[in-house]
Amino acid sequence: MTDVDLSEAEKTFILHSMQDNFREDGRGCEDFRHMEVETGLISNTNGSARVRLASTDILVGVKVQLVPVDPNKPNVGRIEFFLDCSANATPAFEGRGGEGLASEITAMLTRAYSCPSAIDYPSLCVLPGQQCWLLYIDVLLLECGGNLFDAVSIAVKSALFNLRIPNVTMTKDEGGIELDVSDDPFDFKRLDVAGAPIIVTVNKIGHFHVVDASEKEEVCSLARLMLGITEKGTVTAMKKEGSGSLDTDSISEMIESAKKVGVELNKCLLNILMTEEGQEVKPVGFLR
Amino acid sequence: MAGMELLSDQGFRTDGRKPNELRRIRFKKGVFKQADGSAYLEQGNTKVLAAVYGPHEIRGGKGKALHDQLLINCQYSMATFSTQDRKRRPRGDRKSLEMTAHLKQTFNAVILTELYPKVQLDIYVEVLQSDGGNYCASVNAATLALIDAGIPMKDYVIACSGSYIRDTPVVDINNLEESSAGAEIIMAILPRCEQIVFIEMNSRLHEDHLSPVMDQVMTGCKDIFNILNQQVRDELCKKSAQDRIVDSG
Amino acid sequence: MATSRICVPGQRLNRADDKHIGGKGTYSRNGFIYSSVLGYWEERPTNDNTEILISVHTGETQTVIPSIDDIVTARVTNVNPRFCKCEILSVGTTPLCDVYRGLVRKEDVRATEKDRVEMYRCFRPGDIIIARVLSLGDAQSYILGTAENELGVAIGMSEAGVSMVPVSWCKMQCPKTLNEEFRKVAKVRPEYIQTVHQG
Amino acid sequence: MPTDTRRISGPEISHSPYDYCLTPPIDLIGADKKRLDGRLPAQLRPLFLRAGVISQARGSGYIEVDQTKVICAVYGPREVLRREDFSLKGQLTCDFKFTTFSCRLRRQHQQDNQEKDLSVQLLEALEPAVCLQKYPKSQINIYVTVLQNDGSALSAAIICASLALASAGIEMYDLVLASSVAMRDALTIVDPTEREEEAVLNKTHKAELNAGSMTVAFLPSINQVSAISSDGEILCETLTKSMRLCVENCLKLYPVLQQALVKHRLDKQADTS
Repeated sequence: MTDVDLSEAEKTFILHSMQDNFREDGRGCEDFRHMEVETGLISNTNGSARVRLASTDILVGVKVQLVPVDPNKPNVGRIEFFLDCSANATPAFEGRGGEGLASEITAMLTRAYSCPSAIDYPSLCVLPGQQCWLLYIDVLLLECGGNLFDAVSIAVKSALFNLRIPNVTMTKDEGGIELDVSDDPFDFKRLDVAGAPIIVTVNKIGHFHVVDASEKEEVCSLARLMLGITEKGTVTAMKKEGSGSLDTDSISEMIESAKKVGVELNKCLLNILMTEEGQEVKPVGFLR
Repeated sequence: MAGMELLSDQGFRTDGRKPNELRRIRFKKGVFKQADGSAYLEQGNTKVLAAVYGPHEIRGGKGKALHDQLLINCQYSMATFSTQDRKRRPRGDRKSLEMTAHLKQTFNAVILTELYPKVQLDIYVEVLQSDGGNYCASVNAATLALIDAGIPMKDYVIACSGSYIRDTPVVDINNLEESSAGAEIIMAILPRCEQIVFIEMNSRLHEDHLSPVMDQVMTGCKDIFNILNQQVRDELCKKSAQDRIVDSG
Repeated sequence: MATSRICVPGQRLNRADDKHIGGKGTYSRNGFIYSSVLGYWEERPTNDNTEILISVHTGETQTVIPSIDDIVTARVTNVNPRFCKCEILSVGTTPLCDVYRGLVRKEDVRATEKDRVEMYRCFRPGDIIIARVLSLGDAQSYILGTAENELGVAIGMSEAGVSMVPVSWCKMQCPKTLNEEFRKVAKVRPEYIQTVHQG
Repeated sequence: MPTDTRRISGPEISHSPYDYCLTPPIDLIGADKKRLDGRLPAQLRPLFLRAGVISQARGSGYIEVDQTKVICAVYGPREVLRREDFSLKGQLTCDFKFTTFSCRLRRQHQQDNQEKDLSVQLLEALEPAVCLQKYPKSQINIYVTVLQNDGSALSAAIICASLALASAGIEMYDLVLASSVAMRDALTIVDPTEREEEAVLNKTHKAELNAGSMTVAFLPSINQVSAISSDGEILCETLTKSMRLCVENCLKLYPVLQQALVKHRLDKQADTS
């Protein structure tokens, strides 16, 4: 992560105010910061979204490509995550500086999306046993202001919601079956993202379990639990991070709190995406 | 591109522009809080983000420091989804390394480097969507980011591209025009003193045609300059007016 | 019984009250003393017989790393007018499993006339020196000092390649050529010599 | 690109023949309430532990959980050589590698994404247990190699690494134990084998909510969980229940690890005297 140096006094300040149930910005433990979601900004992609959570800025582009199926799973499509930490976020990411963080986030995303109900994998299969869609989900990290995992997962889900997969027509040829990808921009199908998880990170700061930690709060927290939560409240992946350890009771409390927040977040996000879609507004992107 | 006329008989280009017409330019300075200066710029469908960090202490090895001037460090990278076909790597390939070197040269010529000896300035450019003229958009965005960061410069650096299609010089070419034969000329200039800091041409062009194209590109650069300068000034006026209200209030 | 005295990391050893204090190889948490290494449990009264010191001995060479105020033995590798670089070979009497880089700065060589120190008249590459760790230093090396009578060059090689004999606090003589060379000579403590011989 | 026309170029990508034999969905427990290898759902596999198997390393450990075999070496504390990696606090590095022949499908020599992820998880599990502040400016390197993988490789690796760290004489707050479970619907099986792990992740019908696996690393004397991770879609309640089950199983393994260490200590003493 980016360098945030906090003195012991500053850490103590955050910890003490947490005891009085005040976070540095006045939020409660289960409150998120202000978030902006926008979809369809990059016309070169099949689906794109930008999420700005306080100063965390994430841009996701999804491109689809026809590839041969994985022989082990002949009836489903595939997805692949790639995350690039742009040096715009911090000079520490220059060159290969952000690769460690990038691989951590992609690993978590891959795990969260690896369960079969995350997205409608069978619908991504074009010709069973032969061709399927491969979704390249490319994430660009433009600015870090804490809670990257959650913001990235929200952006990914929004981009998948925005995804427009061109329709494919199949014609039987003497050589086999010929696939013809439609180049009409209005001839497409959408992807069902109802089951897609959102990662919720619960930080343990002092004795409190805090979601959507700012960068400063992240420095104060010794251990955090990340969970991929679906709209139904199921957990698709879990991981503990940080140098500290947790007792079993607080883990179960953290899971509960993540579930509560995650379900709510999923609902809100889908609502917002639906309304945005209905309004047919032109994306403003970075010009705002 | 058979069957596709880059310049129609009526004198219009594929995207409906006239030969000497620029694409729409929109930009915003200061899009990021953490960077010392940042800017977002759209030139038609080419979208670029630039961030400037510094001047700060030399990072990694004092050996790189220049004893009498500022060290300018650039990184050009393209989002993997920015191009029509997905890119495998955002940076590190030959083309982006070349672009990084070009940017470095360009800004070395315009920043008053002797004011900051032994320190470093980072210019990071990220192409979000590419539709021709990546270098030009990058230079223009970085110039705005430098202005946002308050780095002393001799002048704006403005870059623009041009080509020669059907006996007509055209300006600010898009991806389609870039990729379908024809020569491409890229120039970065200091618009007020009309100095060229960077020029590149690829493919073949008859000597006689060179100067009309260069003139056209030069005009393009100046047009871009006027657009950028106007908005930068307006914003500054607005801001200082606000500050005055705050001060007096 | 030997087995019962072996303890593993995290094993609770005793209550940490005013009678018992934790020593080497232990840590205390929530009012208890726990073992932090695999080794033998030992309880010994402290010198004034008021408390019992509980420690865990690994029984073999401890895993040591240099820490502030340790006396270390080091080999000089590089000398220049401002400082000399060396490799720390052992801490106290325990040899290190891996060498650590150390640095003796010019002003830390001796306690008096610091500004008149000439590094080449104090250390030469290949010398074995005894020094004290002054600070953990930077990313590169530990900062060592020899500003005590007992610290400085313990074994110096002459130009003829022979181990020299100290003749004064600032000179050593080569037994072969009888040449005298300048060194910051350590007055090695007798007990230290003994342990070196044993090792 | 110039191509050699005289040579018949093979296909660009090749697949193992095992890729094409689709594994039919298996039942985790048969009619006799027993698992494929004859265990009961809550039955752990026999465990073999030994410390001090690699003489060059400062500390080492070997673990066998039936067919899962893992070896681990610990080096250090040693000086951090690269300036960029410097930190005043001690550092722990973990390197998790499956040998090329350890799994059903051949693994590459280079660390792949899964192995990188497992390295990070291993580090997460061990870091809270090591007294890193006692090793300023130094680095402790842990290398874990899975010789054969038959499920629960991560938990075996954690136990093995904790054994190796303790045998290296590294100061630790506590030993680390680990245990895995796999779930499908209402059924929970402990210490899953590779086939069982795979079976729960390839769930057959969408309606199932519970299908996944989970690994917990536990510090027994501090009574804290140092790492927890899960895969697959699981209900929150099941997650909490499985976590407690894992902790219980960890405690069952605690005496085994203690004994292995005591034995190692005694063996060493016998060697020196």
